[in-house]
Amino acid sequence: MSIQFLQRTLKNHTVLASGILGNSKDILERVYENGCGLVTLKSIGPEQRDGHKNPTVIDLGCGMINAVGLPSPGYLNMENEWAELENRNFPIIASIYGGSVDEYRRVAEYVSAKKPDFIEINISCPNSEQHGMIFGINRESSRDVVSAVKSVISIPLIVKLTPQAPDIADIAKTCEDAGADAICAINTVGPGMVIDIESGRPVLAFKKGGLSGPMIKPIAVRCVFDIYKAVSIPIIGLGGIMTGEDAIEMIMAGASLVGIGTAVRYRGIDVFKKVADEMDAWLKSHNLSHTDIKGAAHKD
Amino acid sequence: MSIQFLQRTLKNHTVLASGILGNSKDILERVYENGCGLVTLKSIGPEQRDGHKNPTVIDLGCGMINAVGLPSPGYLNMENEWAELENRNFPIIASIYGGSVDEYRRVAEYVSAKKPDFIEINISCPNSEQHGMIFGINRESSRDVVSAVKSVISIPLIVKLTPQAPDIADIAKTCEDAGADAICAINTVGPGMVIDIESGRPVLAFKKGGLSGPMIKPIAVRCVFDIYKAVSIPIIGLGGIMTGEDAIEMIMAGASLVGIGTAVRYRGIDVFKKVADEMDAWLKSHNLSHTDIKGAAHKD
Amino acid sequence: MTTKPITDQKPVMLRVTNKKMENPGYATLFFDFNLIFKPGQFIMVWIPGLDEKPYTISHHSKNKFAVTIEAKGIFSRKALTLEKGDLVGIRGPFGNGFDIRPGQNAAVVAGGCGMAPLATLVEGLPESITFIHGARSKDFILFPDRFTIPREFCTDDGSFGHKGLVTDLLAHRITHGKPLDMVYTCGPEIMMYKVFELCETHGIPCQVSLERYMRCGFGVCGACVCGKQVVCKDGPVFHSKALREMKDFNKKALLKSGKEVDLSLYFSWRCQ
Amino acid sequence: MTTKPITDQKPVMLRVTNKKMENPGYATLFFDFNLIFKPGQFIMVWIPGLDEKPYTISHHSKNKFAVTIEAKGIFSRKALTLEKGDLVGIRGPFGNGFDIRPGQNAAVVAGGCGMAPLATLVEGLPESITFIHGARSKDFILFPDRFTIPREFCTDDGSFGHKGLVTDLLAHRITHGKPLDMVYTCGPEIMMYKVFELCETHGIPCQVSLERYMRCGFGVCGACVCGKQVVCKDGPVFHSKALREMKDFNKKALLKSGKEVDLSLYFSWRCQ
Ligand SMILES: Cc1cc2nc3c(=O)[nH]c(=O)nc-3n(C[C@H](O)[C@H](O)[C@H](O)COP(=O)(O)OP(=O)(O)OC[C@H]3O[C@@H](n4cnc5c(N)ncnc54)[C@H](O)[C@@H]3O)c2cc1C
Ligand SMILES: Cc1cc2nc3c(=O)[nH]c(=O)nc-3n(C[C@H](O)[C@H](O)[C@H](O)COP(=O)(O)OP(=O)(O)OC[C@H]3O[C@@H](n4cnc5c(N)ncnc54)[C@H](O)[C@@H]3O)c2cc1C
Ligand SMILES: Cc1cc2nc3c(=O)[nH]c(=O)nc-3n(C[C@H](O)[C@H](O)[C@H](O)COP(=O)(O)O)c2cc1C
Ligand SMILES: Cc1cc2nc3c(=O)[nH]c(=O)nc-3n(C[C@H](O)[C@H](O)[C@H](O)COP(=O)(O)O)c2cc1C
Ligand code: FES
Ligand code: FES
Repeated sequence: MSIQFLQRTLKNHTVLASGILGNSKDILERVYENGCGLVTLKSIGPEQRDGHKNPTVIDLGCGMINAVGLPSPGYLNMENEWAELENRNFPIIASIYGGSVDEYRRVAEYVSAKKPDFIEINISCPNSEQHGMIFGINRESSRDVVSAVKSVISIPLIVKLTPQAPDIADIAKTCEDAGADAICAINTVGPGMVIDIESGRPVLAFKKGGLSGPMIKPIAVRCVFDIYKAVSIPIIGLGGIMTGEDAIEMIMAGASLVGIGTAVRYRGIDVFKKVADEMDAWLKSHNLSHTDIKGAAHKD
Repeated sequence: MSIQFLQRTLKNHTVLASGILGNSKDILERVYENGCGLVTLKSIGPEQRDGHKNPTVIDLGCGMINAVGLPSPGYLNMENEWAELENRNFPIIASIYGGSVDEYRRVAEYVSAKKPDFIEINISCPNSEQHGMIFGINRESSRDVVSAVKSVISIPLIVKLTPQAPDIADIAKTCEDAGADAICAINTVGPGMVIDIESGRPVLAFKKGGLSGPMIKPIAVRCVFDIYKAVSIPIIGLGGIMTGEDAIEMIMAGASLVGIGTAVRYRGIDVFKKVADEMDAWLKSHNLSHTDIKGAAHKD
Repeated sequence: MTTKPITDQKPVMLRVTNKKMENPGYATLFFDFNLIFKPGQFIMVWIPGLDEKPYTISHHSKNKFAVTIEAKGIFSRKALTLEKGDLVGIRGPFGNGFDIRPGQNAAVVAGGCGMAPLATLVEGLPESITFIHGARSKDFILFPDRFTIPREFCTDDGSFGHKGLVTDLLAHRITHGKPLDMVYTCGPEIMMYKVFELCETHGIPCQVSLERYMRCGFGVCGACVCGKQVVCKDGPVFHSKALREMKDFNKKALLKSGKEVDLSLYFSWRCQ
Repeated sequence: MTTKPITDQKPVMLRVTNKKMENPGYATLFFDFNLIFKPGQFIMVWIPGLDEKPYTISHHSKNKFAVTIEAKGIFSRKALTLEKGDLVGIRGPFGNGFDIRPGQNAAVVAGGCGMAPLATLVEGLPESITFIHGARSKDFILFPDRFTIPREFCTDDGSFGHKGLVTDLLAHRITHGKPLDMVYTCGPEIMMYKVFELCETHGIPCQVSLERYMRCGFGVCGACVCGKQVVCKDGPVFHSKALREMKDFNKKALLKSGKEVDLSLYFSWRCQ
């Protein structure tokens, strides 16, 4: 059984979230072989960037906090990877970020020419001083980035949003109007901070970091629910999905596909297959199809 | 050992969060007898209001989601309680909310005349359509409410903020400039949504609700950290505090007092005594005082 | 769906597996599920799209439990229209339950639907106990044929058993026969108060199961406070000692808004 | 402070209880803590305010463990200045560790500081194993007097033992004596690669412990991927089977930025 998403055929509804493992073709392929329908590359930026010092990723039990700091080889330094990815047998999303509208445009144009299946603009990352989030909390800047990117690319555009926007549905609608083909929600929540009391220091080297995993699921579900009411383009729902039931919940909120990130930690790299199988089993036992449940939580 | 807070003497650093048990003098007294230094009444509104239908409060394992919906007898319908509270032997914060600047002012003026020790304005509650949160995410409206209330009361003013503000430190500074005597941070996070997949319905009757408890602690700590840098008035830090170590973490972020809400569920009504004792034990074993650790996470 | 444990966290959905109309106003809904519980504890019953309310467990066996609901307001009337196969959400159990003492000389005093939480209690008590049950009329006697332990009945209208109050029968029992060592009671609060007074007069320890408006069920929101007690968590069953200090017992209750009112007003408000 | 369990979640702070300078460039830091671990696993060591890096456990007993650190860059040089009483944060252990087979005819091949993870392994292996240890010079031979099992030494400059490479000694051993049934190795990647080649030629199964830049330590961030393998989680110890398919072994590594470079470039970058 395969499914359609923006004119592409995918083997199931699961998506690898950006920033999780997605550092090379080999590992992306392994994720795909482990049941993932669509894999996202780690966000690519305008220049080479190391990201923050460690600790950058800390597990908190019911999720994680991270401030990796958008490390990236820089879009011009990835020729090997693009060459390898040309001969892939799986669909990919190339995630990108920038520090200005112009940078987003430049990176997007270059990356789009490398023919990933989709391009995703991360206008929502909270872990860097200069990059990202500011665009996604504001209507005008979201629109500017989306229009600029849309005008230079030839592949479908996904916009990844932050739950820190005062009204995420409004931002989503703005992006749709500016030409976005799909919405991805949500990026990490917060930011948060964890202080080690023995040393009196924030544990993350960057001090603050985004929250992910089970503890953010209610926020992700609410965001997808709100966005679904506001737009008619498809939504990739993610944030805390661990099981097939979580995925069903996200789809009932209005998601077309479900992204998985942090759950790789808790259920292993084959979490994609597990979630896809659990979804199928649930649907089968309830005699329902994906179409039956999509947006089902919106009925009264 | 007792401590000072805005010219009042408190027996320790723990505060009962608003909306937790604080429905009558008897139960507030019991909370005080169980080790709480300062108790907050459930937020009082401009008129009698039932709040939402059930389910209103659901435990999620690493915290709770709630949309109680600001039930209130209405400030004019509480004569019995005020009469009882007049003869109290413990300090109280009266929390209030309104739907307009004028309502805040009216409720505040009336309540202030009943001589609670402090008044707290809740400009941050996300669980009602007309009330609250909108004031706390916006600089102008926060300022207007704070100035209006400040002008009609004769007791110290605490302003309770929401983490949904795009820049909570900026709001805190605005409130300080408008006359706030202390900041209370944070109210619940989100809102979030939990959908029951069997029925396809949001579990909360109001659909969305605020998150509290351990899962929001990193966000609360970050907010207090940010606010501490921006203001010089004291901060009541709350959100997910369960143990003495959590309280120490919050104080290191910059809090003067620590609020406790959801932990009543996990550790019982005597959580206040437990947390206070654990704090003392920790400080003693580290040969440190409260003053030594306050804001300690801000050193480099 | 029924394999997940039911906890005090988010509701687990169960299908009604059976429904029994006890009389025109009472129905018992059965569920196939192995619930771990103690007599006197309660669960929150969620009808999706409507509301969620606390109910006691009225039947309990290894793989089955039931709630017995009296049609009163919107929620309970709707509950009586549920049919086999309908989905409801359950969370719990909550509260402390009865403190069951091995004593041979206990009395159980039930009023109306207050029979519900006492039923599973009675099933665990020895044959020698005194078992008193009152209702407004014969039709409202819940579980007339359920117990092997003999019951003394009374009705308001005299249509079954003694015409009068359960307290008449209890007073009689106290002065005839072996001294009672415990009285368990559930029913209208005024009735329970009378039972408590009687017990106090005769120095008999007593346990009553209280009812207040509830939201969380686990001692956080404060909706259900009664004096210094949190009914959902410290109760719903209270011993004489707590009752003596509970100045709101049979006097005051909080409305949904948190407003404190006289108990009579409380019950009339709940009509809406 | 030392009573909390150390887990793979947030760092637990421990004080250095002892420090031993092994030579001017290596120090061993001891901690009093009962860490549950398997030889070959690693922990993340956090120096508050500086950085956090992976280190293997070099000593392990019921109530003590140690890490042995070679001064290379900013972090490790700082680590060598830590003193008794200083606080560091530890999380872990992470990774799979060595797959310890009961065979009597194993060889352990250590290069330089690669001795560290092998030390606790050797202590659990039988006397009959072959134990080869190379270093740049005599001073850099780690733990010279620690083991009861005899070691064959070699140094680059001939200042101690054989002048030459560990692979010389291993090749000799392979052609003299009972057939080896397992080779465990840790050291510079080029050395491990040579050991692996030698083992492949002679059909001997082998386990090598790889090193890559790490962030999370638990298989999420992707910093440490090497071909299809996630070094922190699938490794750091890999068997011959995985190594055969690992096209980046001894060839490529990801910089901190995620940029893929030749291994030589990777190690020179890490200077900074
Ligand atoms: C711990 C606990 C256990 C409970 N167990 C049961 C149970 O096993 N079976 C059951 O039927 N109910 C039980 N209840 C009561 C139940 O939760 C509901 O309050 C009841 O079903 C009425 O709900 P409603 O929404 O239909 O009516 P409401 O709208 O709440 O009230 C409707 C009408 O009934 C009257 N009324 C409601 N409750 C009482 C009362 N206790 N005494 C006298 N009049 C009353 C009101 O005055 C009003 O006239 C329990 C309550 C608690 C707190
Ligand atoms: C699983 C694992 C276990 C480890 N266990 C230990 C251990 O027990 N003891 C230990 O000292 N280190 C160990 N390391 C390495 C350690 O994590 C650091 O990388 C090392 O201490 C250097 O860190 P630095 O920040 O000081 O230097 P960097 O700034 O990272 O590098 C400084 C210099 O050292 C060189 N260099 C770094 N690593 C190597 C290497 N592996 N081979 C050759 N040259 C190198 C660089 O080229 C550069 O010249 C381990 C690494 C991993 C992944
Ligand atoms: C370690 C880590 C790194 C991340 N890096 C990125 C990134 O580079 N770009 C991006 O858009 N999102 C990034 N994210 C966010 C995830 O893609 C995802 O939106 C978020 O973690 C919520 O999903 P989850 O709860 O399933 O992890 C990162 C998350 C984590 C945990
Ligand atoms: C059931 C419930 C009701 C609440 N009601 C109020 C309220 O009326 N007014 C208010 O300012 N905050 C209210 N809050 C928020 C708490 O006071 C507190 O800010 C929040 O729960 C975070 O603290 P915690 O994690 O310790 O619970 C409520 C929280 C809960 C869980
Ligand atoms: S129902 Fe919430 S405290 Fe009792
Ligand atoms: S260090 Fe993060 S995946 Fe290995």
